[in-house]
Amino acid sequence: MSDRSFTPAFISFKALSGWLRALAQKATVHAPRREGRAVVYRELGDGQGLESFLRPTESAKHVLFPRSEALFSFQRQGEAAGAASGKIRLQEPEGEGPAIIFGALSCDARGFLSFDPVYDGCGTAQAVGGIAKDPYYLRRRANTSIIVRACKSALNTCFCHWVGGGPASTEGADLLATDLEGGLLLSPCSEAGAALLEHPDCVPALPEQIAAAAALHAAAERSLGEAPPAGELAASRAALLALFENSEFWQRQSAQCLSCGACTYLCPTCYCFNITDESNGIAGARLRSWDSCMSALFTLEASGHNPRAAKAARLKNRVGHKFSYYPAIHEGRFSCCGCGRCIKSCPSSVDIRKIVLAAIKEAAHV
Amino acid sequence: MRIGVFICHCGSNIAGTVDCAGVAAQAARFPDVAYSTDIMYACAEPGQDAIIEAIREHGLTGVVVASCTPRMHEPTFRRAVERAGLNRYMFEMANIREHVSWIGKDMDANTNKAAELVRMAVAKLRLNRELTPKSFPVTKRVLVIGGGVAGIQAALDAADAGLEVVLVEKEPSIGGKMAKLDKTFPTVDCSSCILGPRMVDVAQHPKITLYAAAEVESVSGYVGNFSVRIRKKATCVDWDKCTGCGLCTEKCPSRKSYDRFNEGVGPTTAIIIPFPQAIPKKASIEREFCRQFTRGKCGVCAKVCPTGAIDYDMQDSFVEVEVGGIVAATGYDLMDWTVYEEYGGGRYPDVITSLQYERLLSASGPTGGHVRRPSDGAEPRDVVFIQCVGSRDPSVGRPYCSGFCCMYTAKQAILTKDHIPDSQSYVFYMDIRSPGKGYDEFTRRVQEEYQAQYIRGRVSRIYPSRGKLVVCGADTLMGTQVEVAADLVVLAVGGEAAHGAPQLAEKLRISYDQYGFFMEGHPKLKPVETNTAGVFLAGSCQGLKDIPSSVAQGSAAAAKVIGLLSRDMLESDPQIAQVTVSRCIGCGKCIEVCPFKAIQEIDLRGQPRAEVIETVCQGCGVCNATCPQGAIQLSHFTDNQILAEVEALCRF
Amino acid sequence: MAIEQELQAAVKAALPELDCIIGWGPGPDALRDAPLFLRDAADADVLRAGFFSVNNPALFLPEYKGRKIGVLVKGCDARSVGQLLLEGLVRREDLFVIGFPCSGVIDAGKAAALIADRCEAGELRSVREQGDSIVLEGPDGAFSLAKKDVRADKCERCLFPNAMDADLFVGEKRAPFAELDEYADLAAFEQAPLEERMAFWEKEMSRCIRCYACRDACPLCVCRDQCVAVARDPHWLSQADGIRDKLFFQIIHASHLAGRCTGCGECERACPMGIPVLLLKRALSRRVETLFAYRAGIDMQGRPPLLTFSLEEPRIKERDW
Amino acid sequence: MSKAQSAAQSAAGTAPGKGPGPGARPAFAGDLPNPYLPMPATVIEVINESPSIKTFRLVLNDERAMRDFHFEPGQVGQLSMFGVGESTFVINSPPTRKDYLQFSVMKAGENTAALHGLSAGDTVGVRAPLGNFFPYESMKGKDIVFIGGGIGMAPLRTLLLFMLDTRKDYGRIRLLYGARSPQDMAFSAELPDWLVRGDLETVLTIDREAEGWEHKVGLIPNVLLEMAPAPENCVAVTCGPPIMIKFTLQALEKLGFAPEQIVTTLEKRMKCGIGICGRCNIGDKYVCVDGPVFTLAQLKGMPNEL
Amino acid sequence: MAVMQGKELRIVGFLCNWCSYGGADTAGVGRFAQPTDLRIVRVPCSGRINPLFILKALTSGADGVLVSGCHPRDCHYAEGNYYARRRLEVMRGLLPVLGIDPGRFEYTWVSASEGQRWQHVVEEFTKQIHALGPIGRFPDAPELASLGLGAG
Repeated sequence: MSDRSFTPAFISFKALSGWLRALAQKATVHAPRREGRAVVYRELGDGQGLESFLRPTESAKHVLFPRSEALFSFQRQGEAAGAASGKIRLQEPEGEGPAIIFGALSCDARGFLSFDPVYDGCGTAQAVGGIAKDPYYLRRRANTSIIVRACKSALNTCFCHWVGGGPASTEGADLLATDLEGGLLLSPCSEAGAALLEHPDCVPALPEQIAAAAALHAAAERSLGEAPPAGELAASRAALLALFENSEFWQRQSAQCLSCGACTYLCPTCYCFNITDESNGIAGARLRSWDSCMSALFTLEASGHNPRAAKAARLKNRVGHKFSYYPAIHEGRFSCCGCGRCIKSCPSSVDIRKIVLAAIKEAAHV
Repeated sequence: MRIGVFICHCGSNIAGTVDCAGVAAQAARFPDVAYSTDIMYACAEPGQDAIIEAIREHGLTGVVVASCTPRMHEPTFRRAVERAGLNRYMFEMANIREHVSWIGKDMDANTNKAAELVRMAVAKLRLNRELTPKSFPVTKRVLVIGGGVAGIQAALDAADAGLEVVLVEKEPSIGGKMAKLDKTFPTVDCSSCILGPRMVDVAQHPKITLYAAAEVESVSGYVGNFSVRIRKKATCVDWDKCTGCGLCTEKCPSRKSYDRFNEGVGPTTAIIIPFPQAIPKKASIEREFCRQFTRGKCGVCAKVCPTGAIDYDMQDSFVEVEVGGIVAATGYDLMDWTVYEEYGGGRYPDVITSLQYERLLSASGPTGGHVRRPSDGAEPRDVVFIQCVGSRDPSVGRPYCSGFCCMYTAKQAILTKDHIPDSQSYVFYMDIRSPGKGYDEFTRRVQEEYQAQYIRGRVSRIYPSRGKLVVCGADTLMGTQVEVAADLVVLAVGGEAAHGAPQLAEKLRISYDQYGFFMEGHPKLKPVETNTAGVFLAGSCQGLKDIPSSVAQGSAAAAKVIGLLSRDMLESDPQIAQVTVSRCIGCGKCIEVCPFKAIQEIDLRGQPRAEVIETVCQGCGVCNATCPQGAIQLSHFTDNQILAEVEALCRF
Repeated sequence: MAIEQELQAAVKAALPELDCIIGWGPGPDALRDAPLFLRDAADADVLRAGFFSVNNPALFLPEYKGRKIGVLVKGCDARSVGQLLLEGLVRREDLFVIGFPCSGVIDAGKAAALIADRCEAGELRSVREQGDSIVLEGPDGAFSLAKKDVRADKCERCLFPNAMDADLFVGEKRAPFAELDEYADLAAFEQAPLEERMAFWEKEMSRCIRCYACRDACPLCVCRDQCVAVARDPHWLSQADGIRDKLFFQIIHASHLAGRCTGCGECERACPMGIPVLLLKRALSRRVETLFAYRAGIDMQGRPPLLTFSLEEPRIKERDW
Repeated sequence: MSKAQSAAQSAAGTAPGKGPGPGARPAFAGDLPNPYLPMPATVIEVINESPSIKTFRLVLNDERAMRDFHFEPGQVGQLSMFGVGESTFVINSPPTRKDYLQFSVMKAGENTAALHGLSAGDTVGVRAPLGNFFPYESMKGKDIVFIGGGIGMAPLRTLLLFMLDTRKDYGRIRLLYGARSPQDMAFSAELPDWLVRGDLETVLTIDREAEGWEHKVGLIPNVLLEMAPAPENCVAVTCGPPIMIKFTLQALEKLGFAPEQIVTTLEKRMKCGIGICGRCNIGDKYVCVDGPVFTLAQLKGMPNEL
Repeated sequence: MAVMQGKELRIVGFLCNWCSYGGADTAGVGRFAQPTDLRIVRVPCSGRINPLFILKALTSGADGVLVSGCHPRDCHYAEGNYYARRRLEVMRGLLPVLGIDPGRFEYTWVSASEGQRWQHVVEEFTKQIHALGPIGRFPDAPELASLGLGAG
């Protein structure tokens, strides 16, 4: 982290696509695009259509943590190549080049902060074999710059301010873009972010532009409803443990849950994955693909035993992980960035805010 | 897994159009293949020994043989790998003969195709699991369907071997077509004299239960344990009381009934004993002719019956029998010859069928053995026989040869001369087919000794003229037109599958060909077996044949059943459905679609689950295709195995 | 709304006999109600039933097999209940079915598109029904939309707006909307060249995140935890992020619903990525209707057509080789 | 941020949600070892233990890797069938015997079925060692009671052989091993030796009477109560199917064993084996890194989700 | 496996063991020459064929799929082909909406004795598929396609 303060720049909407295309010369640029009813991140095309603020339906996590990737491929070799006794060659995939996420929401950028300690091996600190780091994630993480676009206003599913974020939070961001009249104010938050501004169309921002942005940030902040006091929310850690065996509570909370994976797959902080092999018998790959703790198969053991067979147990684990277990081993930080996608896109309107608050209340009650 | 691949040359049958060594070389690089070679004749003893040796030498755990169709030699090779210590289901075949080398000449394409078929077989074999058959007890009883000469032979042979036999005959008496014949060729001995005693044996055999006037209603179960429901048709006569005295048939006032036994040559009564030697010799009422039924009153037979056996209210009844094997011997019927307009289409009374002529010749027939033509009862002098009526004639959908007409026509020409010494027989024929023992000599005798005139040619028209029937035809040998003024015309009407044969086949779950004849397991190697285990064929139901062949097949079928039921336990085919209980959701869809009721619902800790009854499952896999989550899988044809074959072809 | 109050009263009356009643209550944003599991009479006060009661409560019934529960149903929900009953997946005696006349439900996506220039759906403060319109309270004041402009497509096609086989029907039954060719959209879609149709699915499925909300929202997807989607035996699909596998799951889903799908559209509504997955199922429903004159959830006498057969199939025209 | 730093920060009571700040991200060095990459190994021997259990002895293909391979008793490894998948098994040969790595595999799912198809000479992949291990240092000088059920004997075998190889460090060592039937008993080739050697007291039991069985008949917890090991200066090490564990723990507590004196190893569905993929957690503990070995005292402090 | 360039297209057949596989054998025994494109997967009964196999083949690179079973009434298992007829007929309705020409899939009934009919069916169907040409593909995941594990 550098203590150096950065100079904000301004880019007009007219010049925006040119700047992004210039960035795309050196890195793969991912930017939101409306497709059908959804807003998805796509690789930058002509850079058009990015003048207006778009709230992506999905998070940007797939840029660093693809929905599926080959951990390695394998190939049997030699005369009787097919035979199980044949020699086998393993090959790791080549890493991609640098990437830029343009138009991430501040919550998306903060989402990666939940990934970082896990994929950096902090979870394995006690393991005797040494700390195991995930090179796939870490390579992309080091290679990716994130341009956050500040939210103009909050939706009623938003709760970033409960968990330490805000519409214009710069945590995890390299550059903060704020929509102004005629263009974007680009405030660098890191060296890497500042470097992105080395383009003739990124002109130094005027003081009034900086002030306007600050005012917009404040307005957006105000559009968020009242958050529960931080101390109260921190009680979730103990509350969720206390309610662990309260099956009636969890059954009530999970009644409407469909056990689908929309919440986990749209979540910027959910990092769980599955590992499966695909092969034609001679060559194949070991794939790492997104998995969801809401799926019954997630914990199903080969013996048939399943510690989380009921959807109530799975919902309990998801909420528990985010608001109790993760904070317990990661400095009290929730594994939730408050983006509200899990609420907004839940086909059955499950609201994690309500569950956490209900748990705190129920535990206090007991 | 360590797979061995053997590419068979089959002499030049495969090697002629497939590069077998090339296929073997390709196969060496297929997944899990540890050994691959080509081989001259895989099925021959040296071939099998080579496979066994390779299994031992290379520690193979699975084998693929690419050769002929698995329908031929799969059992052979399974036994071979078993001899080498492998489970017999750790084996797959690729059919590179019938499906490759024999249907195309392009060496490159064939070689490529053969390699792909091997690749598929390897892909499937990699997912094969060892399977072990289950044993189950058998019911040592056999059902014979049809009481003609083939069925009688089968029943007697099986009963003599100590098996209980249930014989079902749809007519009120056994005897079948042979009972209707006067004499038999080529010995010209009396048909009923040789058949009659066998019929009596059936009646008296302690091991045989005879149900005449009965039909098979339904069949369930499987080899070794069939359940058969038999419909006993209401004869309106209580056969337990009937003594067969015949008083009722004498007194019956309805004398215009159609005489089925006599092929309608003369009328009969409504209550009948079909013929004097009938077994069982019991009366039965033909309701469509009986006045009690057609007019609602009569009751004569009931009045005269000394034992009070008549019961007009009798209903069809049912019996259930359990049997271990089934012999179908349902014979044949004559085709409906009236489609032939050129022969008068049935309008001329003196154009009759050969079977009707048998009845006219028979001493026990309606004319007492005197040949009298139907129109006026006169004794005919010039008799014309026309061959191949409804045989070898694609225009009426009967392209096949009935096989026995040439011989019985010759016999009938001889008998005509015997009955009417001054008569003259003319035989219009296409070819004379007489390949049996003593048969060709017989057809020469009729021409040389009995002066029957054989005219090679088709009859184009028959028309009546002054009390005679003028038969116009061509003599293709002479190249002339021929006209014969005949007193009687006898048509050698061909046979066809017995009416109702397809329906019975469906009950027995056996196949039948496009004409309705039942399909044998293999045309050469399994002539009396069917593709349904435990069901065998005898006589003309499998294809038209003469008496000696029918008898031989009856004995053969009996031998097969005796062999089958000589074992106390049978092994069930383990290629059956299996439920992964942990994945079953108990929705019951598999239970609903199973054609064999082989799946039952069980309770697993309060939850419904499906369970396969191993001995009932026949392995069709309909359940597997129905189960949405694939919790029920057909062993040896699992989803993953079929997907592996598809993917080997399409993706890899 | 009068019906809502009547229903609240009905629910209160029925509740003592029942484990719970499934209906609708307030959702996290204004355009949608959330499923509500009523256990106490007090819960009934927040009960809703109307234009925003989109979720199909039939979905939850198999979970409760063996317990007596009540369920509020729209016409389409009732068809799902009917099909579940027909297949023996729920038992009639376990159910207390409360029907009411449905005048269609909102398609939140349509509404979101219509109001896009004012605000996002998540910024709406409140929404209420007013006759044939809905009145929305946005950040910059109130405005209204015509129901017909934001009604779900399935409602326009719906021929059965009144719940069938209800134990209690509250309100007046209503006639379906103007009849239209139920499959006109499908026919139009099939006018496009084959390559375009393929390209359509390629594009749509590229958004799929494999969350299986489509499956888990389907009231007739009864395999639930045992779905083949992630199974290895049978191994129909890889977990790779490819169009082929993603689309194939939709094919599997459609095939498992052939002759069973009632067209409730929950699969498509549940999809967070807005993929029109109902179309595939409707293609098969149309086929089943043509071949067997069968409509799932309506034909309560017959058997699901793919679980039975007839010797002669008069409507099947086999190819003559 | 280093672990020490973060711990310090945690101790300082950082407010929930306050993170590392703008632009911060973990470092990435290009030569990071890849923890997902298995080491190719060759099967040197396959032992049929029971109809459903086979034991495999493996040697890593890379001679140096094999020579440098270091692990502790109780640690697990992931065995790969390339194209099928990976599953976790304990290394049940002790670190004191390094000619090969031994794994015993019970056929249960796709991967174990594939493993059962292996013959000597075939290639597999190994990711090991993973997880924690038996706290044998703290057991030194104490009496040890091993209680194993079925395939649960595998992890105990490691520690048992390790202790026998370093016998002087421990007091009295007893083994109670039970299985459903004689056929289900794994390591049958070694049992005669275990039964006769003077430095180990072995009791075998099966659930139900079987012909030719000369040892105990009865459920493990009952036989354990009969054996009645004294809890003083003693550690009980147990592993087996959940139902057996449940009653064995009850029996041990009845005998006076404190939770700290009872050690067990857990089984969970695992994928990554390095604490990332997220499925083997019990509360905030990940069985793959914090386990699989836990004392009963530790388990009592965790949510009840076994 | 790759098809022979320019010569063949990929045609997958699913044949029941008792009738149609035997019919294909009969055609072979009779030396009834046929195009070489077809590869036959043997299944016990047409009722075993999950219609999804057909779609799996068509989305995995098969240019055509042919199913053949026993004639109605002749099923070795009595009813399997009746179920098959319904399921295959329904599933065919999905092809047009997916953008797959419905002519790429046919089903028929061929008995074990109908070698000539089998030859005719294979000739006709192969001709039909060649007229349609190679099938369009739905793309595979790059992580599979790059390894040759993609469709086609």
